[in-house]
Amino acid sequence: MLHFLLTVIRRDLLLAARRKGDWLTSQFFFIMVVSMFPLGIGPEPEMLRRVAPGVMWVAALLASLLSLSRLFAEDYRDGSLEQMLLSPEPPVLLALGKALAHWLIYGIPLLLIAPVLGLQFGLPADVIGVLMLSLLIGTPVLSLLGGVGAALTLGLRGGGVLLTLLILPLYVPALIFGAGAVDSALAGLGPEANLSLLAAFAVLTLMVAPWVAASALKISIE
Amino acid sequence: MLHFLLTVIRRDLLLAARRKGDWLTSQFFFIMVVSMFPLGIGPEPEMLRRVAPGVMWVAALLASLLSLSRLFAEDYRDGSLEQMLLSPEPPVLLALGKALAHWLIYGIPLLLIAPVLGLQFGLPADVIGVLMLSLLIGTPVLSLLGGVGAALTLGLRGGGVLLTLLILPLYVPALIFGAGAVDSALAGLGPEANLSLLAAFAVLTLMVAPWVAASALKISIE
Amino acid sequence: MAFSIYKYASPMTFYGLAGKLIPWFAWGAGILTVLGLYIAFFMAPTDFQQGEAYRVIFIHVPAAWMSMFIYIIMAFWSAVGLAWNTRLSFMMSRALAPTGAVFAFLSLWTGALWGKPMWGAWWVWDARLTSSLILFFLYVGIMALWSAIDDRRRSDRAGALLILVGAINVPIIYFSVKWWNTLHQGASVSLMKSPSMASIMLIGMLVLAIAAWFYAIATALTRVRGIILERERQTEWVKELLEKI
Amino acid sequence: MSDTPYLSVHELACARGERTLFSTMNFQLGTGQLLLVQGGNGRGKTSLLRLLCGLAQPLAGEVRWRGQAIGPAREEYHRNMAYIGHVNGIKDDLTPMENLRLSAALAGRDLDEATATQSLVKLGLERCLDLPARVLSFGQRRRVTLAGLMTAGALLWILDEPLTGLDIHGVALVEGLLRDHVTGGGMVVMTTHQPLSLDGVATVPLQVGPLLQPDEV
Amino acid sequence: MSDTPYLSVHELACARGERTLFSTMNFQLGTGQLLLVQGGNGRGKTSLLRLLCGLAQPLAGEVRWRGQAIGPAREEYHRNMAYIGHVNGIKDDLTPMENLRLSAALAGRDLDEATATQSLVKLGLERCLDLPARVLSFGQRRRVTLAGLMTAGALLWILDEPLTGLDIHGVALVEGLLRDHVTGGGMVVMTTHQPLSLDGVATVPLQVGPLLQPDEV
Ligand code: HEM
Ligand SMILES: Nc1ncnc2c1ncn2[C@@H]1O[C@H](COP(=O)(O)OP(=O)(O)OP(=O)(O)O)[C@@H](O)[C@H]1O
Ligand SMILES: Nc1ncnc2c1ncn2[C@@H]1O[C@H](COP(=O)(O)OP(=O)(O)OP(=O)(O)O)[C@@H](O)[C@H]1O
Ligand SMILES: [Mg+2]
Ligand SMILES: [Mg+2]
Repeated sequence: MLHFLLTVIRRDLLLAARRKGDWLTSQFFFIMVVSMFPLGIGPEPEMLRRVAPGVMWVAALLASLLSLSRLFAEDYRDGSLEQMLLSPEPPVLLALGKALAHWLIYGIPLLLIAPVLGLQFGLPADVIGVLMLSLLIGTPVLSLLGGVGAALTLGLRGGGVLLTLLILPLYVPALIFGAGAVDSALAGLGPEANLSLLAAFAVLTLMVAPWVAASALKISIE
Repeated sequence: MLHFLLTVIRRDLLLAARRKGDWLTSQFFFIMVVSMFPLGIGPEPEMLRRVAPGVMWVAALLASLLSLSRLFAEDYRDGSLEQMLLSPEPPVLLALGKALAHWLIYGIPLLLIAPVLGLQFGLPADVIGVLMLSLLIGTPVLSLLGGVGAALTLGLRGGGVLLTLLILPLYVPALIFGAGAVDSALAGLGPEANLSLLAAFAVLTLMVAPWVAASALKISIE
Repeated sequence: MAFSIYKYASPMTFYGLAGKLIPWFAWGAGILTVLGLYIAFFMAPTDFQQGEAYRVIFIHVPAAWMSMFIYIIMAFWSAVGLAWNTRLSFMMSRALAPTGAVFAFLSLWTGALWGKPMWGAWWVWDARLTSSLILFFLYVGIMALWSAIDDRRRSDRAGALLILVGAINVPIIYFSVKWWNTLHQGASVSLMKSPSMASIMLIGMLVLAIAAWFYAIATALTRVRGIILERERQTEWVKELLEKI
Repeated sequence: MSDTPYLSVHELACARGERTLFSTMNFQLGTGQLLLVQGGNGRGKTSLLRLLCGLAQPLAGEVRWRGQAIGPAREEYHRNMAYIGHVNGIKDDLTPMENLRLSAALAGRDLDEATATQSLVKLGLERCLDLPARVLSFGQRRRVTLAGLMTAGALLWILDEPLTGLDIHGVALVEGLLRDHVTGGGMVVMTTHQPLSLDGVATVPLQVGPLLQPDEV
Repeated sequence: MSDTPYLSVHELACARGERTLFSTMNFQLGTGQLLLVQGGNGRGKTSLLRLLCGLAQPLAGEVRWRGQAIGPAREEYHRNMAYIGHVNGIKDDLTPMENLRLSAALAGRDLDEATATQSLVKLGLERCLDLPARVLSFGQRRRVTLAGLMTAGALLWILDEPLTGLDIHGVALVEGLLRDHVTGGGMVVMTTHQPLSLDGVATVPLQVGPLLQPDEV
């Protein structure tokens, strides 16, 4: 059981390591989306500080969406997903493992980049702490829910965008609580309420999403 | 010549029509990205009006990017790109046709949705006019430049994100002039300067991009 | 005569039953709508705060209710379908979705119309409005997913999964006014407390709500008949039926 | 015990789209037997094989492993089964060796380096050990998949046109593998459109779909 | 004029990665001839065929069409040539008929409905005319590609394992097509690992890569 889960994760990490460019570019996407806003919005510091939490969270969400559309797609196309579903281990572990690997590869680096970008937007240090904490709790949610969407849209025409359509609504609570936490920290209020709602949402997702994703995979592969 | 160009365009329109969902969902992506910002940023109308041009332009850019990563990818995978390159007509027409089809499919609808979203953000009517004009001139640029990126990253692992990395910097002028035009209209200044710069950029792109994309295609397919 | 639920769970019998029910619900919906609109526009008094604009409520509230109810019913049918693999339940949730989407859209649209005079803006990003928008997106997403999958089995089951996952949004809409401080009105109709509205207004709203129910049932039944015919066109009874026409 | 019915199929039916590909199919397969699924293009061979694997669900009927439906017996069944489909199921970015190691790890098997190398060499891939699968030729990629089959140590092989793209030596090699596996007490369900010479192997033919009509020949 | 050298190859060399697959290859092909490219898996047959098409550039040497390098003569050459690779080149979302019409339109040819239907029916796809190619079986998809070849009306066919996935009737059909094309004054360059019976066709064999070493047999 645990062995299988770890193997799935290790496998995806290995594959990501082989596609050297890929891994980094997803992070670059994040940086770019965030950096483009000041270009579109204009350079006033006060305004930038105010929009920073929202922009960073939306960018994180888009960056994760973008990479998610490939979560199962390649394995599906080259037949290795089929092979993994034929393993004696339960598919829910497969779905969980893929989502966790996605988080390790695409979520964690966001966490590390976020503070730098936060500084660029003039966020104070304690707010940056809250930002990181909110991303730490929130990004697994993105990977887990995204796994459901990726499994549902597997092999469909236009899967990537359909995925967005299906998953963005489900992401909204994470966005609201996550950006809300940073916002309230910025406004000098405590971020605890929002953070604990976010954490509750994360726990709920962790318990439900892998099962749904596994069923979706089985349905999609038929 | 013209016949070939039209056939390429018709072909892509037909394929888009077959993937019913795909076409619509790309537009929904645009709507959603735009709609998510207020969730992250907070609901104050004055603030939202100020960030609206930037947000809409960035969203248009992302929506086009997302669909661009599939511009040649599917044709490459199923071998039909090879077949098209083996047609007696010059590949530059192929590249041009694909980019134009992309614009017709994904660019034009954005134009039509933009006013509605502009209303949601409380933009006045004349500013919405400028927004549409800027998108009308700007979206072909996105499709043409995106074609270059899509051709360069064809078949590379992680192409979609690499594409972003290559293309976003090229998009920046369009973003600056486009959002700038709307911004100055919003501030009561004339948008003409920005719009004419945008138009010049569009003409330049139209003349150069298809050639580059065609060479990139030939290299990528080897 | 013993009533058997299993009998009516077969598409063939259900097709006939639905055919008999549709006229009743359709006429009911028509009559109640006329009645409700009469109450709304001629009997209900002008509101002392909001003037005439408040009359949007008669459409807004039933539409908002229905958009949520229909989603819950779809979720129910989806769960049944996934659990027992009953063909009819997937057809039911498919037949309901467009109506639900229409009501969701109507609630957004009327809300926006109302917002302009009340809040001075077509749209604000508060929790209820946003979650209602998400509900609409969910409807659209579900229908997009269905139409993107050709294989009927796969499309039914994938759609059902998505519906179930999205069901969490409904309580969020409902309780959003309680959980967050918002511009939007809190619940004024509740089973627990006595209503805080003028009773004629309440009656008008309820009549229109029932009309909306009837309309939803009638359209869903009509659609489900179409779906049954399409899906069972291989079977003998449909072939016979089509020959008769 | 050459006829213990390990794998049995009861009243199986399969439909794709509007078409019923086959119905009321019944057969049994015991150790030491090879089931050769036959039928022209589009008759439903692949569909049948996917039902047998448990990748697809039948319209009616049941596939059983040692008398138990493969749904409940999934774990037991998949531990004893290996499947090769029309697509290879290997990762383009990994070398043949890494591919073998990975599939072994996912199936919970141990695979020592020597065995893996040996089977790759046996399949004529000695020159490609360090190349990513992406650059291999069509036939070489098929050979990597077959090397995976060799190292899987499964009792039941389900093979969908394993000879696609193989040259004559490759075909001879696969014939050898099949012969060894079946005579050693294994079971095979396979399809192919190419002639096979499997002397001494207990071969059970199974025709899928309607027999060819004269105008189709 | 059965030996006008339409297609000729001069001192062609091809390298993939570190390996030189072949060098100083020379041959000529005239009308009414079939060039059968032979060699085991991974010897470079596909690589050669892609060079011949102009899809890849040679390391050294030149491919000529009527005496002119195919670079400058590209338009003329591609008008007279049709290529089938390992992948089918058909769109999954379109029906077989639409696929044919589309490739004709892209090549600037007219294709009337009747001819198209006829060639699809000839390839045994009469039941699949309205299905998207996605749901077709492996062999049926290959047949769609071959129907495209039939309607292309090209002088030179370059075929990379056209028999992949075809059943015996399919193979016989392709043999018939080849025979008709070549005896009718066409040219074919093709590879296959399966035995072909092409009596009465002027077949020129070409071995790619080193001959098999004894230990590889
Ligand atoms: C697009 C904007 C709007 C949306 C999406 C929306 C959504 C909803 C929803 C979902 C409900 C039903 C909730 C429930 O009964 O528990 C509802 C009820 C209601 N809405 Fe709106 N609304 C919008 C705008 C407005 C506006 C502008 C007003 C008036 C100022 C308004 C006043 C009401 C009232 C009075 C109710 C009934 C509450 C009750 O009695 O329970 N809404 N709305
Ligand atoms: N949605 C659908 N509607 C109608 N027919 C379908 C649909 N999906 C699949 N089919 C048909 O079902 C059959 C699937 O056959 P399958 O792939 O099992 O064939 P096969 O025997 O493996 O053929 P091959 O030898 O070519 O691999 C094909 O004839 C295909 O046309
Ligand atoms: N980057 C590379 N480095 C080393 N070798 C490579 C590289 N790319 C390709 N090759 C080798 O070049 C050969 C390509 O062969 P090609 O695809 O032309 O073979 P083929 O004769 O068509 O084989 P098949 O019968 O299997 O289709 C393979 O042996 C492959 O291993
Ligand atoms: Mg098959
Ligand atoms: Mg080859």
